[in-house]
This record gives sequence, C-alpha cells and structure tokens, in this order.
Amino acid sequence: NVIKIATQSPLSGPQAALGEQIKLGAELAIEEAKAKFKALGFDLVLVPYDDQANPDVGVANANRIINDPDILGVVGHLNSGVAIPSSEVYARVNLVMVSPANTNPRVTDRRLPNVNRICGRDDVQGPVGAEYAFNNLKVKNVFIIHDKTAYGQGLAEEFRKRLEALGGRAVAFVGTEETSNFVPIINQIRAARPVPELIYFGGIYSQIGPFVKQLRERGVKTRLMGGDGLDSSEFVRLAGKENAAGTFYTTVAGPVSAFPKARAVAQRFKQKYGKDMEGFGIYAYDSANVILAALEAAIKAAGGKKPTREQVAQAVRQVKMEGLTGTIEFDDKGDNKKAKYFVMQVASTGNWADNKLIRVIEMAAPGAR
Amino acid sequence: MSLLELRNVHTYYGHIHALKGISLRVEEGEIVTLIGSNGAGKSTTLRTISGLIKPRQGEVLFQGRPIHRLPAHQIVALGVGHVPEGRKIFPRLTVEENLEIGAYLENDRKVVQKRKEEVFALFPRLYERRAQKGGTLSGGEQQMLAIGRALMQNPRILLMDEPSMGLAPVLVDFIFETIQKLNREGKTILLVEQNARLALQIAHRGYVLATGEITLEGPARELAQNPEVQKAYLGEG
Amino acid sequence: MLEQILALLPQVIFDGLILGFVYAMVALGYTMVYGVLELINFAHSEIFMIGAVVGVEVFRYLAPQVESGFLLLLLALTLGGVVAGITAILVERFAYRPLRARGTTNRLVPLITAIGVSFILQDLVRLIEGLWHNEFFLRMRTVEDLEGSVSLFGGAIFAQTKSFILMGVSILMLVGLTYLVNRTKLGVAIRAVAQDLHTASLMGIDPDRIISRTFLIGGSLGGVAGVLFALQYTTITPYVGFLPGIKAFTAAVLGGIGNIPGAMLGGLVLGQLENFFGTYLPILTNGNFGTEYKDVVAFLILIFILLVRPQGLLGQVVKEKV
Amino acid sequence: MKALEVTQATKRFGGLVAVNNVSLSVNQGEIFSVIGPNGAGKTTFFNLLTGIYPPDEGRILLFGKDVTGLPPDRIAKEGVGRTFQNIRLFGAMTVLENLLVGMHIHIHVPYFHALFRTPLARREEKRAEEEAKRLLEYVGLLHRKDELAKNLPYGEQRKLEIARALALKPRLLLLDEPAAGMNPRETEELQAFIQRLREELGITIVLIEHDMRLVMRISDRIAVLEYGSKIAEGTPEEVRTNPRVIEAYLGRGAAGGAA
Amino acid sequence: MNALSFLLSLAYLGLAFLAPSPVSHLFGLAALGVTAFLRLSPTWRTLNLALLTLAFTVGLMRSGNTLGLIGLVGILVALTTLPRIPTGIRVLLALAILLLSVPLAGFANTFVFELGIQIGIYAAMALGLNVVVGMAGLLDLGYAAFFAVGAYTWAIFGSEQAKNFMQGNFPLPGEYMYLFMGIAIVTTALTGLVIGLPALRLRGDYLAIVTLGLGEVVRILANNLDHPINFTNGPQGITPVQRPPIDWFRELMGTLGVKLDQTTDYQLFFYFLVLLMIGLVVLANVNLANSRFGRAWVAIREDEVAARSMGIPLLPTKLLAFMTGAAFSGVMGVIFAAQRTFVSPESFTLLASITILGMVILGGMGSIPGAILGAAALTILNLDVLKTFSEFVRTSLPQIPSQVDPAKYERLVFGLILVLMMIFRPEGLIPEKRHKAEMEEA
Ligand SMILES: Nc1ncnc2c1ncn2[C@@H]1O[C@H](COP(=O)(O)OP(=O)(O)OP(=O)(O)O)[C@@H](O)[C@H]1O
Ligand SMILES: Nc1ncnc2c1ncn2[C@@H]1O[C@H](COP(=O)(O)OP(=O)(O)OP(=O)(O)O)[C@@H](O)[C@H]1O
Ligand SMILES: [Mg+2]
Ligand SMILES: [Mg+2]
Repeated sequence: NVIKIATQSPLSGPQAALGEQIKLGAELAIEEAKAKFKALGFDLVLVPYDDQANPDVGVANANRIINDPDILGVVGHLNSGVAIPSSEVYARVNLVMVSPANTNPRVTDRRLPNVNRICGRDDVQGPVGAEYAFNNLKVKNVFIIHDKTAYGQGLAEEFRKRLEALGGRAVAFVGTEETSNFVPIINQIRAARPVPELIYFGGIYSQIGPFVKQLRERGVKTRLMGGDGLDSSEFVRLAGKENAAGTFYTTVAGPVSAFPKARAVAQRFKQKYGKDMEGFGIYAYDSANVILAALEAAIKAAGGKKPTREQVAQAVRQVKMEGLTGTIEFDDKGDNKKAKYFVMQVASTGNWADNKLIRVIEMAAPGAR
Repeated sequence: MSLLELRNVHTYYGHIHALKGISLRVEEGEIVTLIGSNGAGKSTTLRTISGLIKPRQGEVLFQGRPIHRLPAHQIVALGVGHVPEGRKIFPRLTVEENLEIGAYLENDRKVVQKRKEEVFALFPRLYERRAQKGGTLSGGEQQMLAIGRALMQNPRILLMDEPSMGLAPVLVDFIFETIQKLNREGKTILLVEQNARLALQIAHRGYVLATGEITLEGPARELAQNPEVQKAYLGEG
Repeated sequence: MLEQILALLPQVIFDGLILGFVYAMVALGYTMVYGVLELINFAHSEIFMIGAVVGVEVFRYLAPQVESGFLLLLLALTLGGVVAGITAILVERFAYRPLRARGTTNRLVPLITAIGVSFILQDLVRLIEGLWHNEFFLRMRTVEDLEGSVSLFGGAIFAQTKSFILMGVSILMLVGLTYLVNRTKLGVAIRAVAQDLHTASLMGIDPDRIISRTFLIGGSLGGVAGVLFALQYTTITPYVGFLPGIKAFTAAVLGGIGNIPGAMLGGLVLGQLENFFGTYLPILTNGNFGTEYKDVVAFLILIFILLVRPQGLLGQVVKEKV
Repeated sequence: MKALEVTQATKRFGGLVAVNNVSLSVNQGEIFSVIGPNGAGKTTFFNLLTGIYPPDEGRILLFGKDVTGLPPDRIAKEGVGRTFQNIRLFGAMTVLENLLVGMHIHIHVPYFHALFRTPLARREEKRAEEEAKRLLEYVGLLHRKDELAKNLPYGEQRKLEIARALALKPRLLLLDEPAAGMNPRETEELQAFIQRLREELGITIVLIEHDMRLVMRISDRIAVLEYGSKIAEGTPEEVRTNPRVIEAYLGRGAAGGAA
Repeated sequence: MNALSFLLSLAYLGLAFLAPSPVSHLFGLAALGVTAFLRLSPTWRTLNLALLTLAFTVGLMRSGNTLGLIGLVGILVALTTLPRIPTGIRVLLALAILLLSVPLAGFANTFVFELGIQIGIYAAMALGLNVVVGMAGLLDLGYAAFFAVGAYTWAIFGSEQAKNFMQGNFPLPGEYMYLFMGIAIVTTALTGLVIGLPALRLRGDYLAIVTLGLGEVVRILANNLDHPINFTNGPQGITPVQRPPIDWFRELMGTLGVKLDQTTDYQLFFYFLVLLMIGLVVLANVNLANSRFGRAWVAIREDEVAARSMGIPLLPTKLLAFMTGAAFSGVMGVIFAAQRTFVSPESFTLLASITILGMVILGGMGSIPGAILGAAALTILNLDVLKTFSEFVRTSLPQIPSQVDPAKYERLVFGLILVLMMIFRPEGLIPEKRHKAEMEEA
C-alpha cells in the first residue's frame, strides 16, 4: 500500500538552485515520516517532477500526476506562472497542492479548494519592501526593474503601487529578459533623473547576480533591493562578495536563523545532501509536513484505509500545526492565516547564513480582490 | 601495360544499373573516343575512372595499379585529369583562381606560373577575362577554362566529357585542333563525344557504348565506316 | 530628453562597440562554415559557449598560479580556441560528414542536425560542469590586471582594459581571416570546395580535409570569442551561446553571408542597434516601450536592410546565370 | 502583326554589354534562329524576352503588346514558352506533373475550390490531366509519365522540357540550344519534331543553336549576334555566305559543313 | 513464421488481460515489431494487427500505462505503411483505434487523453508546416508565432482580458470559440501575410533567419503588450479562457451509453474535436497537394526560374503557402487556448518552432502520415517517455546524483534523436516519394 507525494519545481535550468531546495526539503520531511506511516500500513514515497519553470511542462506533468492514483498531495511550485495553470489540472481531481514558494496573489485568489500556500503573497511582500525602503531607508526615487516573468513583474508592480501610495516615485519601470549584457539598463540608471536612490529588481538571483556585478563594476553605488527570488547563496557567488554585500531583500521564506526550530533540521539536511538548507528548503519541509499531517488525520478518519484525494484536500484545510516556520493554518482561500515576511540584508562575509535579518512582519493575507 | 584499363566495371546510381560490365583500355599517347547515344553511360564511365562514383564491381587500373577504391582527389594526384560534363567551373572564383586551383597539388609557384602562361598562350581569350568570375563566362569561354584548368594539373591522361557541347562551330574546330595538338605533345586522351563524326576523325581508336555496355570497338577509322555506327550515331550523312 | 540622450551617447556607442565585436567574432565562424557548406551551423553557438566555459575554467584553476592577468588571458584564449576548434572538428566529423557521405541534397537535413548537435553540446557541458563543480552558472574569476578602468573624454566614457583587449583581438582576427581566405592557397581551396565539392575533388583537393580546417578555424575563432565574452560579461551557463549565436548569425546575414568583412560590419551594426535601442527606447517612448523591444527593433531594421539590399551590406550580388 | 518585335534592346552586366542595341522582328509562324559565338549574348537575349532580366534600354513587343520590364510569370501568360540552355526540369516531380505545372495558368481552379476539391476542381484537374497526357503522347513520352523527371536520359529530358513549354500553349516558343548534347541522328529527329510543331500547332519558334546543319535546314531567317550586337540577319543562304559571319562564327572550313 | 507471430500476438493479448504491466506492454511492442518487420502473408499480418489492436486496448484499459499508447500509434503507422492490407480493414482498424481504443484507454488514464490532444494539436500544426516547408520548401523557423496569434485571438476575447481595451461583455460565452476558430484563420493568415511579405522576398536561408526573428518578435510582443495598453497581460498570461459548453456532447455520449465525469468530459470532447480538425487538415493537405497550388509550390521549391517561366508568380504563390500553413496553426491555437484555459508567452518560443519543424522532418518531409507520426513520436517522447524514465530513475535509483537526473537532459536525448535520425534515416520515418528520391541523389 503506497502513498506518494509529488514535488514540482524547476530541477533544471537557471532556477534549479531554488527548485532543488524545494525538492530536498520535501524529501527530508518524507524520509523522516516514513517510519510513522509504515506503522499506519503505508509506504511513503516521494516523486519529484521537474517543471523546468515552464508552464507547459508544469501542466503536462500535472496531467501525469493526477493519473497516478497513489499521489495524494503535491508540494510546489516555485514559479507562480507555472503553479496557476498546473493547479487548475490538480483541481480537476481535487488533488491538494501546498505551495512553499508561490507568492503571486492569483494563486489563491481563484479560491480553488485544493490550493494552499504557507508562504506569503506578493501583494504583501512587495509593499513590505516598499515600506521598508520608504520609511526606513528614506528612499523616494526608485528605479524598478523586473524580469518579465509572472513572478518578477507581479512583485515589482506591487512594490511600485505601495511606493507611489506612500509618496515615493518610480523613476523607471523596465522589464528585461537579458541574462548577460546589462549595460543598456545600467546606462539608463546612470541617466535617470531624478537620480534614483534605490534600485528595485523583481526577479531571480540568476539575473540579479550578474546585473549587480556589472552595475558595481561601472561604479554605480546606488543601493539595491530585491524579493525572494534573490534569496539564494548563488546570488553572492554570481555577483561577487563585495558587490552583493549590503543588498536588501524581502523574502517570504525566512532563513534558518529566523527559525530557532529549524536549526536541527538544517543540520540533518546538510548532512544528508551536502548543501545548506535555505529558505525554500525549510518551507518545503513544512509544506510536506502539512500534507503529511492532513494525510494522517484523513487516514484515521477513514478508519485506517487509504483516504481519497478529496478527503486529503479537506483535511489540509483543517490542519493547524506548529511548523519550523511557525503556526500554519489556512484561511478559506488557502492562504496561511498568518504568513511571515522578512526583510534581510546580504552580509559582507559572503556566507548566506550570515545575512542580517532586519525585521520580521507577520501579517494576514489581504482579502481577495 | 596499358596506361588505363577498365575491367568488367559495373556502376550504379541507386537502383539504376548504369554501367553493365565495361572493359576498355587506353594506351599511352593515344586518343581514344567513347561514343554512344544519350544516357548510354559515357559520362558515368569517366566519373567512375576519376573516382567520383565507385564501381560496385570490377576494377579500374591506372598504370597497372588498381585505383577504383581511391577517393577522387588521390586519383587526380596520380595524373588523371578530368574535364567534367557541363564544365563545372567554380562560378565565384575568378578565371585566374580557377586555373590556380587546377594546380592545387603543385606547390612550386614558379611551375604554376609557367603552366598558367602556357594555358593563356593556348587560350588568349582566357587571358583577357582572367579577372572575371568564372560563373559569368559564356559557354565557350567556360569550356576553355575547364580544359585549361585540367591542363594546369599536367595530367598523364585527360578525360574529356563532351568538350564541344554548346560551342560555336569555330570553337568546335578549335577545340578539336587543340586536342590533337595536346596529343601530339604527348598527352593521352580519353574523349567522350556526341559529335561522333569529328571524334572518330581525330581518335586512334574508339568504343561504342549502348545502355551501359560496349557494343563495338576498334580503330576509329573502321568504326567511322561501320554502317551500324553510321546509322545510329552519324546520321544520314 | 535630448540632453539625457546626448550625455550618454559616447558611453552607449562604446558599449555597443564591445557587444558588436563579440557578435562580429561569432559571426565570422558562422560565415565561414556557411561559406563552405551553405549550412547555418547552429552548433556554432555552442562552440562559442564551450570557449567561454574553458575560459572560466582556466581562470578558475590558473589564476592562483599565474601572476600576470595578461598571461592568464593569453593562456585562456589559446586553450579556449584549441578546445573549441577541436570540438568543431569533432562535430563536423561525426555529425555533418556522414550526411555528406550519404549525398543528401536536402538543405534541411544538415540544419536539423546542427540544431540537434547544439542541444547535445549544451547538455553535455551542463553534465560535465554539474559533475565537476556542481554549478550551473559559471562565473568568470575577476583578475585585477584586466579590470583596470579608464575614463575617456572627461568621463564621458567608462572603459575597461578587458574591453580594449576584446576589440583588439577581434580586429586582429578579422584581418587575419581576410588575408587567409583571399590570399592563401588554403583560402582559394576553401572557396572552391564551397562552390562545388565534387569538382574540387577533381582538382586534387580533399574536400573533407578542407572542411575540417574550415571548422577548425571557425571554431577557434568562436572559442576565442567565447573567452572574451566570459571575461566581459562574467556569468556563463551552458545555454549562454544561444542568443549571441542567433544574433551573430543575424549579423552575418546583415553583412552579407559568406563575406568576412561583412560579418564584421554586420556584427558592429547589430551591436550598436541593440545597445542603442536597449538604452534609449524607454527614454524615447516615454517608458511605454521599454528595453524589451530592442530585439524587435533590431530585427525590423534587419528586414528593412535586407529588402533594400537582399545580399546584405557588403554581400555581392550573385545573380544566377540562367 | 509581328510575333515579336524588339527595338534597340540593351543589357549590361557591370561593364560588360551583353546585349547591345539589338533590334529584330519575327513574323508569326516563322522559325527564326539566333546564332553567334559563345558569349555573344544569345541566352541573355532570351532572358530579356522572357523577363528574367529587365532590359536596360529598349522595348519588347509581343504580338503587338508592350511587355518590356514585365516579370517572367506575366510574360509566360502572354504566351511565351521557353527551354533553357542547361536543362531546368522539376527533377523530383514526375513527367506528368512537370507538364501539369506547365499548364498552371490554364487550370482555372480558385484556391478554395482546390482546398475542398469541389466538383469544379475535380473536373478541371481531370481535364488538365487528359490534356497533359495527349501532349505526352504527341512528343512520345507517354510511357514515361510516372517517372521522375531527373531519371530520364538526357535526350528525353530535352524533349520533356519542350513538352513542358508547350503545355503553356505558347504562341511563341523559345528554344535555347535544344540539340546540344545530341548526336547527329537525334538531331535529325529533333528537326522533324520542331517542324511538326510549326506545321501542326502554328507556333512561332525562335531557336538558339550551334549546330549549323540544323539551323540552316530549319530556319526561315537567321540573326547573328557578336559581342552583343547584331552583325547580320537574313535567310540561311545570306547568312552562310556573309564574310563577317564566317569570320566570327562559322570558321573557314566549317561553313555549312560538318559541325 | 506466420503462426509464430500470431502466437506472439495472442500471448500478448493474454498478458494484457491477465498481467498488464510495462513489461507486458514491451512484449506487445515486440510482437508488433515482429508483425511489421517479418515477412508475413498479408492475411496473417492483417489478423495480427487486429489482434494487437485489441490487446493494446485491453492492456491500456487495465493498466493505463502509456506504453500501450505507443503500441496503438505503432499499429496506426503499420496500417498506413505496410503493403497489401485490404483498404477496408485499414480504415476500419484505424477508426477503431482512434474512436474506441484511445477513448477507452483515456477513461482508465486521463493522461492518455492529454497526450492524444497534444499529439493532435501538434500533428495539425506539423501538417500546416508541412505545406510551408515540405511542399513549398520555405524554411520557416518562426512557425510557433502563428500558433500564438491563434491562441491569443481566442484567449483575449474568451476571457476578461478584452475589457482592458474595449467595451463589451467579456468574456465572450464559450460557444464563440467556434466562431473564433474561423476568426483565427483570418488573423493568422493576415499575420502570415504581414510576416511573409517582407520575408518571402528573401532567398533560402535568409528566410530562415528572418522568420526566426519574426517568431521571436511575436513572442516578445505577447510578453510586452501589457502596457501601455494591456492587450496580452504580458508574462502573467491569460487565464481562465472560456471553453464551449458541452451539454449536448454529454447528452450525446449519454445516449451512447458513455458516462462522463468532470475529469473526462472536456478531455473526450477536445480529443474528438482535435481528431476532427486533423481529419480536415489532412484533407486540405491532400487536396492542395494534388492541385495546381501544390504543384506550383513544389515547382518553386525545385527551380524558381523555371517555375516563373511557367507563369507561376513567385511571391503570391509562396505567400499562399505561408498563409495556408499559418491558418492551420491558428485554428489549433484557439483549441489549445480553450483546452488549456491558459495562455502565456512561454508556450511559443523558438524551441516550440523547432520542435514542430523536428516533427515534420522526423516524420518525413512532405509526407502526411509522416508529419502525424513525427508529432506523435516527439510529443510522446517529450511528455511521456522521458518523464517516465526520469521518474523511474528518481524513485528507484535515488542514490544517483541529481546532476545526472535524466529529466534534465531531455534536450540531449532530443538532440541525439535528431542527429541519429538525420544520419541514418534522413528521409524520415515515413518518407514521401518525392523527397525520398531527393535524399538518394548521389
Ligand atoms: N545522378 C544520377 N542519378 C541517377 N541516375 C543517373 C545519374 N546520372 C546518370 N544517371 C543515369 O545513368 C545512365 C547513364 O548516364 P550518363 O550520364 O553516363 O550517360 P551519357 O552516356 O553520358 O549520356 P549523355 O550523352 O546524355 O551525357 C542514364 O540512364 C542516366 O539516366
Ligand atoms: N548574370 C550575369 N552576370 C554577369 N555576366 C553575365 C551574366 N549572364 C551573362 N553574362 C555575360 O554576358 C555575355 C553573354 O552571355 P550569354 O550567356 O548570353 O551568351 P550566349 O550567347 O548564350 O553564349 P553561349 O553560346 O556560350 O551559350 C557573356 O560574356 C557572359 O559572361
Ligand atoms: Mg554524359
Ligand atoms: Mg547561351
């Protein structure tokens, strides 16, 4: 008697570093729960899927996933652009999805009964960044860049909205798919009037890293801020230690240091996979555990039999548990009732774990628009 | 030992059996002509000799040495020059470059220069056009260039595929005279011609080819008198 | 607005020049292979990428040992060129030559093969780098000697040593290649093979050998370009070749495919266009049309140029004689 | 009305004047030959007539209509069929299909009819096929109708090219060295064939040829080009004896002789 | 020999019934191979094929393993290519597979539907591209652009997106999808005209690079036309896109005794819709190929100068091919948008164009069954075989390092297949006679 949990995240391509954290985090949770489920009479198996950060691939995988009757839950995705269409497919069979990383508001605003997330939302994350920039960094003029993905552009737009509401100003709002030559944008920054006091980049580390390197190389010292897509140690490597240092970023998946409980797990993680556990690893670990908790409840409710997907989906909405990241409990849309948002600053040591946690904000999801 | 000899050569294009057991020989210093109607396999015979196509069966001997397995460029190196059907000038090389590439295997610049001068002496028209791109030459000019290019190789034997095709009458005469002249100077020549009458006039010996097989052979003069040949290839006279 | 544009202009032109020289160098390889085989060798992008990867690895391993940045770069360029050149030969040997041996006349067959080869090379490099360093993004190590910067024209242009090296090397390559193709026997042989492979063999030319050499030359140029690209833009992935590759091919077409100075000119023009519109589009359109449209504009200009001059900027009209 | 009237046509390639101020006219129903040394501009002249190159100067009238500068497809529609010096068949198509392509402008099927293969389309296709077969029979290639064109022997390819040009139902047929690569016997057959075309179909024919026996026997009139200019025009007898023509083209020994 | 192969097929039927598993399907594929490649009498071969059809259907129904689907595709190929099978039987079996076996299998595993639909959509597009590349010889590397135009045509008006720039009641009701299939034909054909007018004046490979560029331009536009006016919603994509109501279809199926549920109703509907479209597209392809237009395209491909001298105008004729291909792709775009209910620029990259081109070449340029088979092969490979394989590796061999995870190397496999195929069988899986002749030229 087998129960499978699937993960979907990019395991290949430029965002693999983040996607792999999701896979490994979930894997660790499942490894650790194997014994317990064995006792209940089930073999627990993880099936990782690679969505390549591409909606087409995500949907195709989803179609495969729903046809494996043993799969009772999905942990994923990394990219909202992939999660949204894929979750429509899961919804057809009520297969539950718990997301550790999808921050786009539309993920849960569609009110699908099977879609949940434990992380925060961009319509909070963006504003959190904007508020910090405006209120604390005292910044008025911001040069906003995004990566032309559903995630990056969405986040950047939320940032801009709040910034302008606060009385700040977006000096420019540019999207770019460029991956190597950032010179045109850097030149734009240098020419921008009024002179921007901050650059906000809604995107992924793989793009922001080289961007920062070229930016600093050309002597532009303007401060920089990003979102959770920047939350990877790879950022430092690509940007260079000196260039990365001091960069601000908001994230919905706090670092190990923000979660005292995570320390032990992170150690096991490092031992097992030879890498540091980063934010999304922790959140994936919790996401998997949410599903596992719901499974356990559903199995009990079903009298020891294998529950239906519907039952699992319902059980997930009932879960209230203390995860590594805090209390997890879903509202009627599937958002975590209280999600945490973190403002961080990259350390000058080059060690991602040393990044400074500036503030943590715990906040309920805004109502659906 | 013959300079060139074909023994029972079979050549195919895909499924088409183009040569069905050709045997022939060419002695040093001869002009040998190969006549036959369209599609008989004359060009195929030449291509088989120079290695552009591999025979499926039989052998080709050059100076007694089998060459039918060698790639074309090595056969050329042995001294087989080929003036291909349709001239096959390099269209975007100049006339001069076309000639120089003919002497690709010759590394001595002086020798190349000397040969080029000889060719220009033979075909003054080429000298006039030496900087023009090969592809823009007229048919006759291209034919001269093709012959000149083959001469640049200084081959032991010259395979000529319909050198008179598409040439003005004056030039036809001229080309045939040139062939004879080259022969007198010691070149061995295997000549394929539609213009059977002229070919048989200048050749020493001839072969008649029909649908991939040799049907007749003999001294050129005799062939020219042969009623069958007259009827089939020379027309009513 | 005008003031904003003018203030930046020298810098934009200079940066466009750098990008243009990168495209130009890659375009040279495309143009050469296209010249002999009439094949859009999509795999050339990957040859370029391999050069870049070799550059990164040389810097990674030798930077601690080698004192001088210039010597280091020389080593990287040599090794990058050699490895890329050899890869190009291997690709030719194992993917394209079998097609020739079969005598296929269809143009699509080699094209699809090239695309296939390009996929294979991308993933192979990725596999190797994955196993070797467990890295997907490779970063070029920073070496002080090459990073030095100067301000020209009273600060109007910010320029780095490495950028000057890039330009110098590509000009050398152009001159060398032009000489090679037009003035040497090898060059004439290459052109002869390009025009008619079978007849070339009747001249005693071994076409396979000539084609191999062409790939070697084109590949090494691509490899050198890759090293310089990595040095300039610093972050490399196994898929990094794709876009510059396409652009470079476009540049080759723009300049007149098969034409060596044309490839250079095309690359420079494209680099300028891309950088110019990348920088100024948002300013010119008041933010309505951003940097993202730079390729759109560049392609539209390409089409326009081709409509006016179908043979490309420096290409010769090769009217077929009917 | 003349079938063809060319006034002062000139074509230059760079510095080279390939056709230089040539004027000539061809009567309907005539067999008219153009001869001249290699590179004299004969093929180029044909290319001007068929629109492959627009003339740099001069005018071309076809059956009284000015066609100067029209593209080849328009000129084909005016009723000009041609063959090429180097055979240009559609090698990967069958013999029958080659003919059907030749009939392209005479098959009246609008696009949407073709797409849905309406009865109209069927009828037209069938009619065209019948006609193509008749034509093949006429030139003696019917037994080859399903062969790929490139697999035909050279002589039959030449014939097919003529047949394809005939499928266009031309009023004027241009033949560029149809006898090249044929042996004397085959050339004789070709001669009879061309004559039949004129007699039975009433087509006007312009011929480029180096085979003097053919030219002299078949032509009503002959024009001679040299270095792009017309140096003589007249009946075969006049041309054959014209000293300039002998000097430039025929060669002393060959006049009317063996070639 | 005959009896042996029959026994093999029979054995597989038994296996499929009693012990359906990947292994037994592999066995079935072997039996199919024997039937196809050994020298059998036509009667036995026909019999075998019928038997195997039954067996694969049973196997699929009982295990839902998609290897069985490969078997069915294999049988379809066998039916179209093997000689001396009575035409009636060919048609009958093919219909049985398409109309019965696949739906039956789909009920056991809805992924079969998904595969079937994707194959269908790509097959129709491959057939469209076949007109452009296979017949007219125009190398189009930006074909996915038309797919995008078709998909966005419906997605914009079949969702609330249109509200952003015009008045009206959006989303339009789902029935409008049928109308939009017609409209998409027009919009994509026009796009074809706009792209083709400059591009088709250029020669050979220039066309390749220009179409590639224009394909990118369309993608960039889709990605960026969210401001200043929001037409495409940019990278966020458009969702949800309306689907046509299918109550009539449910009823119809109900009266046929087929019970549909939420997961299968639309899938079955779209499956049939796509089948219908392929039928139409094939018909159009065949009709065109045997018309003066088809011949004109081939003629132009063979020799432009000669074609023009036959009175064929170059640019209009090429444009016609280009627009025809575009229109095919456009219709499928509409269906794609509706079936997926989601459209975003990422589906229309250069890779998509290349994949479709790969389908045409792999199947055999110019060949209609070839294009369909090419689409089936690459779609199954991409969506199923490689995924299954990496799933297998990841779950059963978790100790291999993630760097060598086969799923990461799909391009490698795709590339290898392309290269090997071009080297060993450049004329494609089911070559068309014309192109085959071309390939054999020495
Ligand atoms: N490339 C080819 N592919 C297929 N068949 C060919 C090819 N070349 C020649 N053939 C066939 O081989 C046979 C011999 O052709 P070949 O060219 O040798 O004839 P030929 O005697 O030179 O005739 P011609 O006087 O027309 O030049 C002919 O039937 C011809 O159709
Ligand atoms: N496309 C072109 N570009 C440049 N020059 C050309 C072109 N076409 C023809 N020529 C030149 O124009 C002149 C006339 O060529 P043309 O082909 O008309 O000669 P021709 O009389 O047909 O000769 P032949 O009897 O040898 O076929 C030649 O010198 C040729 O080189
Ligand atoms: Mg011949
Ligand atoms: Mg001529």
